[in-house]
Amino acid sequence: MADNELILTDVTKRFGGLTAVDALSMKVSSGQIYGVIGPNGAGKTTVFNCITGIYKSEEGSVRWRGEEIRGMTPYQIVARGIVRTFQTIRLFSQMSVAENIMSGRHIKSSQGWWHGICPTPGSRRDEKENWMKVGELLEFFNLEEFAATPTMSLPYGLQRRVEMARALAVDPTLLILDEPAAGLNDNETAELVDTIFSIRQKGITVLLIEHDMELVMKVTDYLTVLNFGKKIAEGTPEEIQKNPLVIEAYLGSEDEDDE
Amino acid sequence: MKKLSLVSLLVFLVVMAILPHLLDTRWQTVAVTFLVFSVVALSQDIVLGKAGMFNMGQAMFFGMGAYVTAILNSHFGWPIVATVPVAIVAPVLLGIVLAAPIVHLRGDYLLVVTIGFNIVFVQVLINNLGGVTGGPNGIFGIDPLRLFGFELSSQVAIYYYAFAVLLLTLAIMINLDKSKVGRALHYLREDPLAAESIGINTRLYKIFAFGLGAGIAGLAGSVFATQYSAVSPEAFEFIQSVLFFSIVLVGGSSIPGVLIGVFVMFVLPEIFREFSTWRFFVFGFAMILTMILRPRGIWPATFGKIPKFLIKEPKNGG
Amino acid sequence: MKKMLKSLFVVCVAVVMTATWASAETLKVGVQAPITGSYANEGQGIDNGTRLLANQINAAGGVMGRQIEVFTCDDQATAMASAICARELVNRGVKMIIGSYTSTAAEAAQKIYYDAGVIQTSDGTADSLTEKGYWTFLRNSFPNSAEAEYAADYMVNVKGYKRIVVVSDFSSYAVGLADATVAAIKALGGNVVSYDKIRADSQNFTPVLTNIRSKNPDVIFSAGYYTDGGQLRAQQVALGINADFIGGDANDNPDFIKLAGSAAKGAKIINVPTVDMLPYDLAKDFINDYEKTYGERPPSIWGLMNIDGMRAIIHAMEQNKSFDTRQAVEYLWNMDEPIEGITGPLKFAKDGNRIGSSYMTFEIQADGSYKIAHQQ
Amino acid sequence: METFLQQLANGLTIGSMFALVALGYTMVYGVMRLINFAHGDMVAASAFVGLTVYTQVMGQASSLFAVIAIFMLTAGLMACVGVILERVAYRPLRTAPRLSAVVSALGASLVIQNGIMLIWGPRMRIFPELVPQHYWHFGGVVISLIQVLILVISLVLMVALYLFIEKTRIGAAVRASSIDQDAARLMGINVNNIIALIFVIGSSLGAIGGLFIGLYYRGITFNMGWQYGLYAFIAAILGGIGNIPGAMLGGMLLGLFSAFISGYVSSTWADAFTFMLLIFILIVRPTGLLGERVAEKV
Repeated sequence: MADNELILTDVTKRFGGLTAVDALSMKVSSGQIYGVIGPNGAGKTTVFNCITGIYKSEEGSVRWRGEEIRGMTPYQIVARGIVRTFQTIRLFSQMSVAENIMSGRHIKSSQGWWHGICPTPGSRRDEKENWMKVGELLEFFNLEEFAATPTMSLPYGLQRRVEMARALAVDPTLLILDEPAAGLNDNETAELVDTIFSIRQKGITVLLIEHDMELVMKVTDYLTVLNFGKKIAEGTPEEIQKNPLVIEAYLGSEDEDDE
Repeated sequence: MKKLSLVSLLVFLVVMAILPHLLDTRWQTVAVTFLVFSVVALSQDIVLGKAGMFNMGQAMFFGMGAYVTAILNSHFGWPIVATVPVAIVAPVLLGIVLAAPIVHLRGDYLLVVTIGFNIVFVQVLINNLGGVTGGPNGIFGIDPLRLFGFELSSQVAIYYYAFAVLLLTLAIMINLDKSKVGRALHYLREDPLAAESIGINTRLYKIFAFGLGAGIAGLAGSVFATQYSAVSPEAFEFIQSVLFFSIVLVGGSSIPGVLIGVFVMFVLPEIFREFSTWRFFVFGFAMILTMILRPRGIWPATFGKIPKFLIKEPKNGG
Repeated sequence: MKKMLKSLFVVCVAVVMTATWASAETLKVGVQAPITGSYANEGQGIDNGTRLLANQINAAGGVMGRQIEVFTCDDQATAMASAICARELVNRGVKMIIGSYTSTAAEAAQKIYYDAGVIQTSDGTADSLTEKGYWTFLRNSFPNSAEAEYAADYMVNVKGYKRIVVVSDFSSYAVGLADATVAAIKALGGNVVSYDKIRADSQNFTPVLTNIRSKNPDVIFSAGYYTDGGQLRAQQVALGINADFIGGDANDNPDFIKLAGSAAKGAKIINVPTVDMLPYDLAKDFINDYEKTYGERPPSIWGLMNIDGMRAIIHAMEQNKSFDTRQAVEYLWNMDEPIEGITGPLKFAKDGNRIGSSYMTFEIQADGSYKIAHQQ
Repeated sequence: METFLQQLANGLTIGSMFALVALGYTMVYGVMRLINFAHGDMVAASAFVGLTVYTQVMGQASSLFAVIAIFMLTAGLMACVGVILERVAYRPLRTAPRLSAVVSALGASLVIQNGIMLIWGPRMRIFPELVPQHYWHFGGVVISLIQVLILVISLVLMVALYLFIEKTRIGAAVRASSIDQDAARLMGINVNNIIALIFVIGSSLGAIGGLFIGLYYRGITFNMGWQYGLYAFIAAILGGIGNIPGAMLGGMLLGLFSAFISGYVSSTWADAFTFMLLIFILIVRPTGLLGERVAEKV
């Protein structure tokens, strides 16, 4: 089996005249918890969109397990074991928590389109197995009592958990989290740290964007720092904390950021 | 609530099963029309209600099924039974071919394009393309359904034929809700980007919804042609598509909602004949009023069709 | 309100009738006509006329002692509604069907009446109506081919037009008339420079007429309905096409003149005589009675032709002393002497066509009145 | 050549009617993101209202003054109807799901169309010849007075509208509301008033289009609104929906397209070709000829 490595080489994405990501290279190794940080507008989410196929970068390459995935559609990339969450939570808001998580089982289900018209014993079994899996995830994320609740009526913190559960339902190899702590209170953030660690325990590589520095320093093994679409530093959290370029970038933007 | 739905479904089925014996022939005809239009409206519900695509051309697939049966029977002498599979498959293929290049369009644009398809379709019928559609008069004298040597030409026999088709459609609808593809349609309606990002090939499922809706509508069309032993273009004008579109949304894109919608739109005017010239005027107001008071329809579709074992009581008793 | 009371009454009667159908022996007559829609006034004319004749016969003791009972079904001039009507009326047990007004609706119902052995008499002019070999069908008007032959003769021999254009919509009536006219013109050695089809109600005919203009026609023959014919004439004049305009019988409507406006003057229309031109006493009496009962004159001669069809069938039944439909039709086929009719003598060929024709050409005057330009 | 020029004149006449009607669609869509399905029926209704104004109010006087008065009265009346329509059928649904507003628009369309039928009857009504039948011959090309009037009045109205939208403060407010309603509200623009204004302008332009249809073709039917509405809507999409010069361009192009298709290819397939053109445009360039690309924010 090929190494579960994600390698970005000189990825560039432009919007009109604006270069949102400029020749970015980075390497996420198997089993890491990898962080991408940077001030607002640094192009972090754009990088994630380029990896997950929502955007196609104009230049460079995105290789996953040695395979070029640049230009693939999002669902093809999910089929290769990469799944993401969104900074602005994108749940299926009218549907229940259990159904939301079940959406992650979509690619794992063995049902064909014809089973939607005529069920077979095999498809019924498959359906049952996938719901069992959803049950496990509900338990893992402590969401059992909300199984039948429409997600739009849940508080923000719970919605974040549902979105992570949905992503994990895919049984991913690489999980991409876009600001998982945004909008969470301290307790919830602490829970999130535990969750991220236990996800890694399952052998899943985690790539995340986060603003909460405390969280980033606590959980990540390795970091890339972006500013204006360019990589300005990379290294372990300890190294990054001492990097003058990073400090300057953050100090320069801190005032505007927190008001 | 769930129990209520189940009970009302059962009552509905029992009433529908004995209904033709309580009616005279005129009302039997109305009842068959109700069944056939219900099937078309439910097929529209798959595309519009479940998958959330603004399709305003469902009458085209309905008409295609009807014309396939009529043409194969009257021009090529096929028995009606043999035309049925073609009346399903041909609209499916047409649905797939037409949907493939357009499903990515934004809601309103999709709506206009499907209206366009419907209008082109009717023009093809009127212009008598290939000399088989019979022009504006359509095709008359379609044979009755013959099955196992019996001629099912009475309205009661056609009623049960149409009823069987409705039951089949309901079975498909209910089964869809409990399958991967049915859920995929719901996901892509709720948020196509999120659906795509969780591994769903939204384009494929959009085309699937079009194909399935077209096939069911085609089957309904075949029944329709058999019932009237005639087809003509004005029955498939895009104004019919507009009605099906409205029925689904006013009804709330749930099965009972759609059936209520069909009843109000097609059966009530038969009961109040004097009212028939006022019919669309009143319906127009009813549509506006329903949308203002109940934007999600009279009987909105409910979600949460999840297995019982997943539903746990809240820990705090609340 | 009156209409509502009337229909309420009809419903009551229908309920009572179905409750006691076994005891009341009546002669059931069905009217299949467009009671609503574009041809509503024509359809209502057929219905009114049938009911008037039925009341007159009933007042005189009925048909061989049986009262006539009339059932009306609205076919909306469409094929599909027509098929439903046919089923419904057959189920009511009618012996004969009066109508429908349009060829399309009559044709869509033909097979159902044939299968049930119910006589159908219609003013539909499409030739196809009598080409299927259904013995149950009796045409009470004259077929398109008769009109086409008259029109071709008028254009080629009487007027000597050298370059003829024929325009038609897609309805079976218009296509039938146009096809037959083109064939008849060619048979007479005439020259059809263009045969165009237009979409009914599409209003904008200038693109087609512009093309026609480039062919320098002497005459434009419009086989379609007055709504399109009037606009064709107006747009023809607006485009400066110096050709005569001749409309088929469906252009014989006051709205043709209104639509064509100042261009109406000089346009010609081919048709059978109008209601006011019928010279027969029978016609004058019936039209007077009609006016007394309904407060208006019959909308057109077509309704009266349908009444003639009904009179012929009842006459045949009385002569046979039997209500058998097959015998009645055979009697009509084999009559030596024609029956006196409202719209002229009634005689039928074995294919169900009415024998004879009485077409003429009218020219529209500046004040909108008709002047007979040519008579057969 | 003669035929070509004549078809050009035909196309421009009908194209300017499409353009006038298309403006109503495009402005409403621009600000409300709603297809106002009732607009076509409003156009049909204006033809009937105009006819009634002529026979009842003007006492069938046919002078130049009478014609102008009919246009003013009808446009004014239809502007009121448009504002009422928006109040009743659209404003309560501004925050509802998009489909609800679409259904409400369809409902309004049915109400207006069948309202016309109930008031004026299902049969065709016929306009008198209010404009003198005067023709000019240029070689073989014939152009009538009414064609010239339609073309000139339409162009003047469209240029006036364009200047109003581009050069005045109120026009700027309309443009701002169409870009972002919330932001416009924050800037102190009363969006409700802007929407009412749009319905006033759209409905009165549509009313003028409807009167042109009545004067030019003279036969009017209660259900003609869908036909003209649909064509006008295609014109709006062709030019880029929400874009005012686009609607004008789209209307003219569509008029020319349908005239040339009817003239040179087949009049019976003209509708089919028009819709194929629409489908082609939407697949190749969904934002229309003058529209701009809109990227979705993720």
